[in-house]
Amino acid sequence: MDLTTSVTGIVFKHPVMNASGILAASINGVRILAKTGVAGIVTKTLTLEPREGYLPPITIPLDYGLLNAVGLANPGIDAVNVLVEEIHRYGLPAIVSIGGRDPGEFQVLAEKALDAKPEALELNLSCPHTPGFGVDAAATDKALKHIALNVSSISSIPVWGKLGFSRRIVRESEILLSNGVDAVVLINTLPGMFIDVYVGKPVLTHGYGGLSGPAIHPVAVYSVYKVYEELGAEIIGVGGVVDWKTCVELLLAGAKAVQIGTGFYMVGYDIVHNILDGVKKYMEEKGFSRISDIIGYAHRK
Amino acid sequence: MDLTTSVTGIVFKHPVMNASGILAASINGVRILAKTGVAGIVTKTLTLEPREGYLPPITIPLDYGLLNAVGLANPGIDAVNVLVEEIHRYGLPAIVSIGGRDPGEFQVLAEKALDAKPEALELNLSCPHTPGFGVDAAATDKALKHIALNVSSISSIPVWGKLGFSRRIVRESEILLSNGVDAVVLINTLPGMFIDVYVGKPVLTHGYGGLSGPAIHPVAVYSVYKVYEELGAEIIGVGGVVDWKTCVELLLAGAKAVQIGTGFYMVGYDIVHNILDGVKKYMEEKGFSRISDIIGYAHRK
Amino acid sequence: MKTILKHSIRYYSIKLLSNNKISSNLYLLMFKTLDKPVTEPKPPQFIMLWVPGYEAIPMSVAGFNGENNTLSILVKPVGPTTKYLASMSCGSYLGMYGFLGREYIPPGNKFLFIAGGSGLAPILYYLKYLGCTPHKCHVLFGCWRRGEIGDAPRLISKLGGKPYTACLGECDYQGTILDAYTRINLEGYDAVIVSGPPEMIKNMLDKVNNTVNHYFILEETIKCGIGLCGKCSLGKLDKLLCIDGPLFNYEDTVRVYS
Amino acid sequence: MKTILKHSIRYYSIKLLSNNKISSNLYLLMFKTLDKPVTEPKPPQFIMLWVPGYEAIPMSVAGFNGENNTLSILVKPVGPTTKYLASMSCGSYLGMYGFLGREYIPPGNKFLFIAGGSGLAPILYYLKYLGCTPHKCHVLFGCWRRGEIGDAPRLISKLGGKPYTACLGECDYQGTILDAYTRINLEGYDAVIVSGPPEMIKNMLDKVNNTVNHYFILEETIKCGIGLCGKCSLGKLDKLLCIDGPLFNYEDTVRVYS
Ligand SMILES: Cc1cc2nc3c(=O)[nH]c(=O)nc-3n(C[C@H](O)[C@H](O)[C@H](O)COP(=O)(O)OP(=O)(O)OC[C@H]3O[C@@H](n4cnc5c(N)ncnc54)[C@H](O)[C@@H]3O)c2cc1C
Ligand SMILES: Cc1cc2nc3c(=O)[nH]c(=O)nc-3n(C[C@H](O)[C@H](O)[C@H](O)COP(=O)(O)OP(=O)(O)OC[C@H]3O[C@@H](n4cnc5c(N)ncnc54)[C@H](O)[C@@H]3O)c2cc1C
Ligand SMILES: Cc1cc2nc3c(=O)[nH]c(=O)nc-3n(C[C@H](O)[C@H](O)[C@H](O)COP(=O)(O)O)c2cc1C
Ligand SMILES: Cc1cc2nc3c(=O)[nH]c(=O)nc-3n(C[C@H](O)[C@H](O)[C@H](O)COP(=O)(O)O)c2cc1C
Ligand code: FES
Ligand code: FES
Repeated sequence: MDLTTSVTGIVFKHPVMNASGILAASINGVRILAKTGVAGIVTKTLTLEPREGYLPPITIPLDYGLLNAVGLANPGIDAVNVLVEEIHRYGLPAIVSIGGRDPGEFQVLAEKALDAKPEALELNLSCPHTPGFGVDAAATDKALKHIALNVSSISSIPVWGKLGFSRRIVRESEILLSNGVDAVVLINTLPGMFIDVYVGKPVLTHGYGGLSGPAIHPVAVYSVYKVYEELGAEIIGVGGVVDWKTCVELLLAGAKAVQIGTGFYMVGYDIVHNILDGVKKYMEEKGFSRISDIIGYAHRK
Repeated sequence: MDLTTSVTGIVFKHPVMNASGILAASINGVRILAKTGVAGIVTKTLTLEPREGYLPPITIPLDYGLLNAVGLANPGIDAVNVLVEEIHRYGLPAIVSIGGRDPGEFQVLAEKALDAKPEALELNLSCPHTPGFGVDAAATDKALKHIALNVSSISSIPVWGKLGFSRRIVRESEILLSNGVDAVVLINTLPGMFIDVYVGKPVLTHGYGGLSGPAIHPVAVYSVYKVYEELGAEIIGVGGVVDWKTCVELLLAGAKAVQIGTGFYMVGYDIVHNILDGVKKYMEEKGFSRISDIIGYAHRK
Repeated sequence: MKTILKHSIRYYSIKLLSNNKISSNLYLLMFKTLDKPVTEPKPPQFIMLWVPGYEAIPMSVAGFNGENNTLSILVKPVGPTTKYLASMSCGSYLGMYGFLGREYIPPGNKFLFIAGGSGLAPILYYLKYLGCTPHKCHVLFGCWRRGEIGDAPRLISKLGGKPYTACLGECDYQGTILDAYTRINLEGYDAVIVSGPPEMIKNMLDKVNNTVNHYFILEETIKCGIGLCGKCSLGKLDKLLCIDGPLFNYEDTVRVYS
Repeated sequence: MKTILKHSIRYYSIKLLSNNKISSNLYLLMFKTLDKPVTEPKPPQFIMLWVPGYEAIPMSVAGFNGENNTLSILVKPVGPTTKYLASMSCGSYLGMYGFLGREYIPPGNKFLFIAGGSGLAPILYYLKYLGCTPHKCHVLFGCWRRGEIGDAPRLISKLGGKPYTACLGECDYQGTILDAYTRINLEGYDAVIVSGPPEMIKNMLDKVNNTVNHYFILEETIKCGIGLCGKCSLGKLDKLLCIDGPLFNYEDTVRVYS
C-alpha cells in the first residue's frame, strides 16, 4: 500500500504531520514529535522577536475540542536553524511557520527561515487571538496579496499559506495562490470564548481564544472541499483530525495531507500510528492502493 | 426571583425562546413549541413563495451538535397570519423571521409580516446553505445596509437582524444597528460538511450545511461578548444552548435573551424547563435576584 | 415528553450483506453497521436510511443483532428510492442515522400483531425482541394477493411467532385483513399492535374492539427524523411522529384520523 | 506512551469550602467541585488551578472525596498567585481543569515517602489513596524550621501514615531531610517516593540507595498542562512533565538533572 503523498513537490512518507503550535518550539519538542511517527514537522509559528505568550490559563479543555490562547509563545526566528536542523536529523521535511505583523516582517522572517534550508514555509495568516499577528496582519485582501508576493518572490522553496475559516475562504485562497503561494493550509482555529458562570468571567487570560478539535472538523471539511472544488488547489487539511475517519474525510474532500493539533491531546501521542493503521484498513476494505486515489475522491460525479 | 427580560422593549417572561427553524412553520409546530414553555416564538424563516427545501438527508447528528441543510423549507409569507395568530393564542410574543434574496424582497416580506401584527421581525441575513438567501443576500456591507434601511424604515415594531459568525461580525452588527435595526441575533450556523468515508461522498443532499449545537457555542459566546463590548448593543444569543450553563454564559456575555435550536433535539422538549430550573438555582447560589443583574456581567472590571 | 439522551442518535456507515426477495413485493435486507451502535434499537424504532444518489427514507428496524452489528430492514419498493434499494447488491455502502422514535414494549404475555404489507417490518423486530413463542405472539399478516405473502409466514415462525395470513387468494383467511381481524377472539391478548398502510389503519379504527389495548404504528413523511423540522406533525394531535411515535394508542390514533 | 482518554480531562468550577493554615508556610484548602468529576484523580496527578484575576497554576491533588465532590490542595505561598490563593476566603469561586499527568501507584506493601515543604501535597493523597497504616506508609517530612512543619505530622497520622520529621529545630531528626534520609534503613520498603523542591531532589540523587526503587515527583513550569505547548519538556529527557510525569523513576530523573 502506497501512503506517500506529494505536496507542492515535497514527498511525505504518509499524509499525517503535526499542526503548527504543537511542541515544535524547541529541540525537545521536535524530538518528541519525531517519535510519534509524523511524516513531517511544522514548527511553532516563529516571530521576529521571542514571545512569552499569555499567562495561563492558555488552554481550556472542552468536551468536543479545545480553546487556546497561547499568544504565539515562541523562541523567535533566530531559533529556526536549530529547529530545522533537529527536524532534518530525523530525516523529516521541515516546514517553518512564520508570523509577521505586516508584509515587511513576513519578508524578513522568510529570509531568515530560508537560511535554515527547510522544505517549505508556512505563513500564519490566521491566528485569531494575537493582536497584530495572524488575522490582523492579513485583514485585507491587499495585505494578503502583499504578504504572498513578498514571501513568494524571494522563496526558492514552496510556500504554504494558512487561513482560518471565513465566508471569503475561497477568495482569500485565490489571492494567495495567484500571488505565488503554492498551497493553502485550511483551517486555523475559530475565535471562541468560555466563561466560568460562577466566577462570572472569561477563563482564558486573553479573554477569548481559538477553538480547535472535533468541534471545527465539519468546518474544515467544508473549507477544504469548497476550495478544492473552486480552485483545484493543493491543500493541507487541518481541524479536528482525531482518528482515521476524520483524516480520510479531509483527504476525500481534497487535502493532500493533514495536520493534527488537538488530536495529540485528545487521543495521545500514539495518534499518528492509530490513524495510519486505520487508513490502511480502510484502503484495504475499499480497494484503494494509493493515498493519491483517495485525494479529492468525494468530488467525483 | 425575576426572570423577565426586556428585549427592544418587548417583555419576555423569561429569557428562553426557540431559534428560527425549529417547528414554527405550521400551526401544529407552534402548539408543540408553546407547550415547551418558551417565552416567545420565532417563526421559521418565511420567504415570498413556499419552499419545499432539500430532499433528505437534511440533518446529520454529530456527537457535538448537528449539521443541517433544510433549504429554508417554509409555507411562504402568506402563512404569516395564521402563525402569528396561533402564537398569540398562547399569549406569547411572536417574532417573524423573514428571508429575502435582496433588499426589495425583504421590504415586501416585512410589509406582509407587519400586517400579521407580530411583536418583532427577525431578518435572516445568515442562512449559510440556501443559495440566494441568507449570507448570499447579505454578502456586502451595502446589501446589509440596504436591507436594514428598507425594513426599519417601514417597521413600526422592533427589527432584529440575525448574523452568522464572521471576522467582521462587529462591523456587520454596527451596520445593522446604525441603519435602524434594534437588536442583533448572534449567531446562525457555521458552514460545515460531513463525508461518509465508505460511500465517499458528502451525506447532506445539499452537500454542505450549517453546523449548530455545542460545537459552535464558544463561537457564539465570543460573538456576543465582542459585539456587546464594542457596541453595547441589544443582543439575542443563540448557538449551542443545551443547558442552564450554556444559557447563562450567553447572558453573562451580554445577551438579553437566548434562542435554542439543536438543544431541542439533543436534550428533548423539556429543555426549557430544565434550563429555567437551573438558572433559578444558579441565581440563588450567586445571590442574583433579577435576570437583568446577569446580563453583561462578565464585562465588569 | 421523553428526553432524548444526548449522543444516543448517531450516524453510521453501513454495508449491505444480503438482499433477499421474500415475496412479490417485499425484500429483506441485512446490513452491517461499520461501527458498533452506541445504543440498541428497540421496537418499533426506525432509522433514516441514506441511499446514496437517492434520498434518505425512514425504515423500521426489522432485526438487529448487537453481537455482529447487523441490522435488517424489510423494504417494499414503491418509488425511486425504495426501488433502487431493493435492487442493490451486496457489498454496497449506505448510511443511516438512528435509532429514532420512541420504543414501546407492551407489558403482558400474549400479543396479537396485525401487519399489512411492509407494516410487517417493525413486527418482525417485536417478535425477536420479545423472545416470542407461538403461544405468546400471534401475527395476522395480510396483503391483497398470495404472492405478496410469499415467505413471510416462515420468517414469522422462525422468529417464534405464530403466523396467520389473510389475502384474496390461498391464505389462512380469504379476504381482507380487516375482515380477518373482526373474526379474531381478542380474549386473552394483553395488547394488539397494528402496523400497516394509513388506509388500513384508518379503516380499522371503527372496528376496534376496545376490551383489549390497541396500538397503532403510523406513517407520516419524515424529513429530519429528530423533532426539529415539524414535517411529521400529526393532524390534530399535537405530537410529532418522529419523536413521539411511530406507535400511538387508540385515542391518539383516532385524533390523527379525525 | 499512554493514551489520554477523550473527555477525561475537564474544566470544573470550584468553590472554596475551607482554608486552614497548617504551618508557618503551608495552607490546606478544600474545594467543592460544582459538577461531579467524570474521573477520580489518582496520585500523583495534578490540576491547573485558575485563580481569577491571577494565573492558572499547577497544584497537586492532596485529597479527593468522590462522594461529596471535595478536592484538597496544599499550598505554599511563594509568589503573587499562591499568596493570593492562601488568603482567599471560603465561598470564593475558582476554576480548574484536570486531572493531569500520569498516575503511578507503586506495587507492594511498605512505602517510604520523602516530602520537602509543599512536596507533601501529592504524598497526602498517596496516603489516602493507598489506604495507609502506620506500618505500611512511613513519611519523612522535612523543612528548614520547626514552624514550617506545623501540624503536618498530625495530618499525616490522620491519613494513616507514620510521620517522621526533619528540621534544623525540634524535630525527630535535627538536620536536613537529606541527612535524615541517609540514616534510614531502606530494607523492607517496596518503594521510596520523593517529592520536594528541585534542589532537594537534585542533591538527593547521588545519595540514593538503589537497592530499593526510588521515584521522584518533579516540577517544571506548566503552561498548557496537556502536552501541546512543550513548555514543561524535561532537559535531556524527551518527555513532558505534564503528560509523562510528574513522577519519574531514578534513571529518568538522573537524565533530567544531568
Ligand atoms: C416511521 C416509518 C417507518 C417506515 N418503515 C418502512 C419499512 O420498514 N419498510 C418500507 O418498505 N417502508 C417503510 N416506510 C415507508 C417508506 O419510508 C416509504 O415507502 C419511502 O419513503 C418511499 O420512498 P420512495 O422514494 O421509494 O418513494 P416516493 O417516490 O417517495 O413515494 C412513492 C409512493 O409511495 C408512497 N409513500 C411515500 N412515502 C410514504 C410513506 N412515508 N408512507 C407510506 N407511503 C409512502 C406515496 O404514495 C408515493 O406516491 C416507513 C415510513 C415511516 C414514516
Ligand atoms: C506538577 C506540579 C505540582 C505542584 N504542586 C504544588 C502544590 O501542591 N503545592 C504548592 O504549593 N505548589 C505546587 N507546585 C508549585 C506551584 O505551582 C508554584 O509554586 C506556583 O506556580 C507559583 O506561582 P506564584 O504566582 O505564586 O509564584 P511565581 O511568581 O510564579 O513564582 C514565585 C517563585 O516561586 C518559584 N516557583 C514558581 N513556579 C514554580 C514551580 N513550578 N516549582 C517550583 N517553584 C516555583 C520561583 O522560584 C519564583 O521565583 C507544583 C508545581 C508543579 C509543576
Ligand atoms: C495549543 C495550540 C497552539 C497553536 N499554535 C499555532 C501556531 O503557533 N500557529 C498556527 O498557525 N496555528 C496554531 N494553532 C492552530 C493549529 O495549528 C490548528 O490549525 C488548529 O488547532 C486546528 O487543528 P486541530 O483541530 O487539529 O487542533 C495552535 C493550536 C493549538 C491548539
Ligand atoms: C434544523 C434547523 C433549521 C434551521 N432553520 C433556520 C431558519 O429557517 N432561519 C434561521 O434564521 N436559522 C435557522 N437555523 C439556525 C438556528 O436558528 C440557530 O441559529 C442555529 O441552529 C444555532 O443555534 P443552536 O446551536 O441552538 O441550534 C436552523 C437550524 C437548524 C438546526
Ligand atoms: S421529521 Fe422533522 S420533526 Fe419529525
Ligand atoms: S505544559 Fe504544555 S506541554 Fe506540558
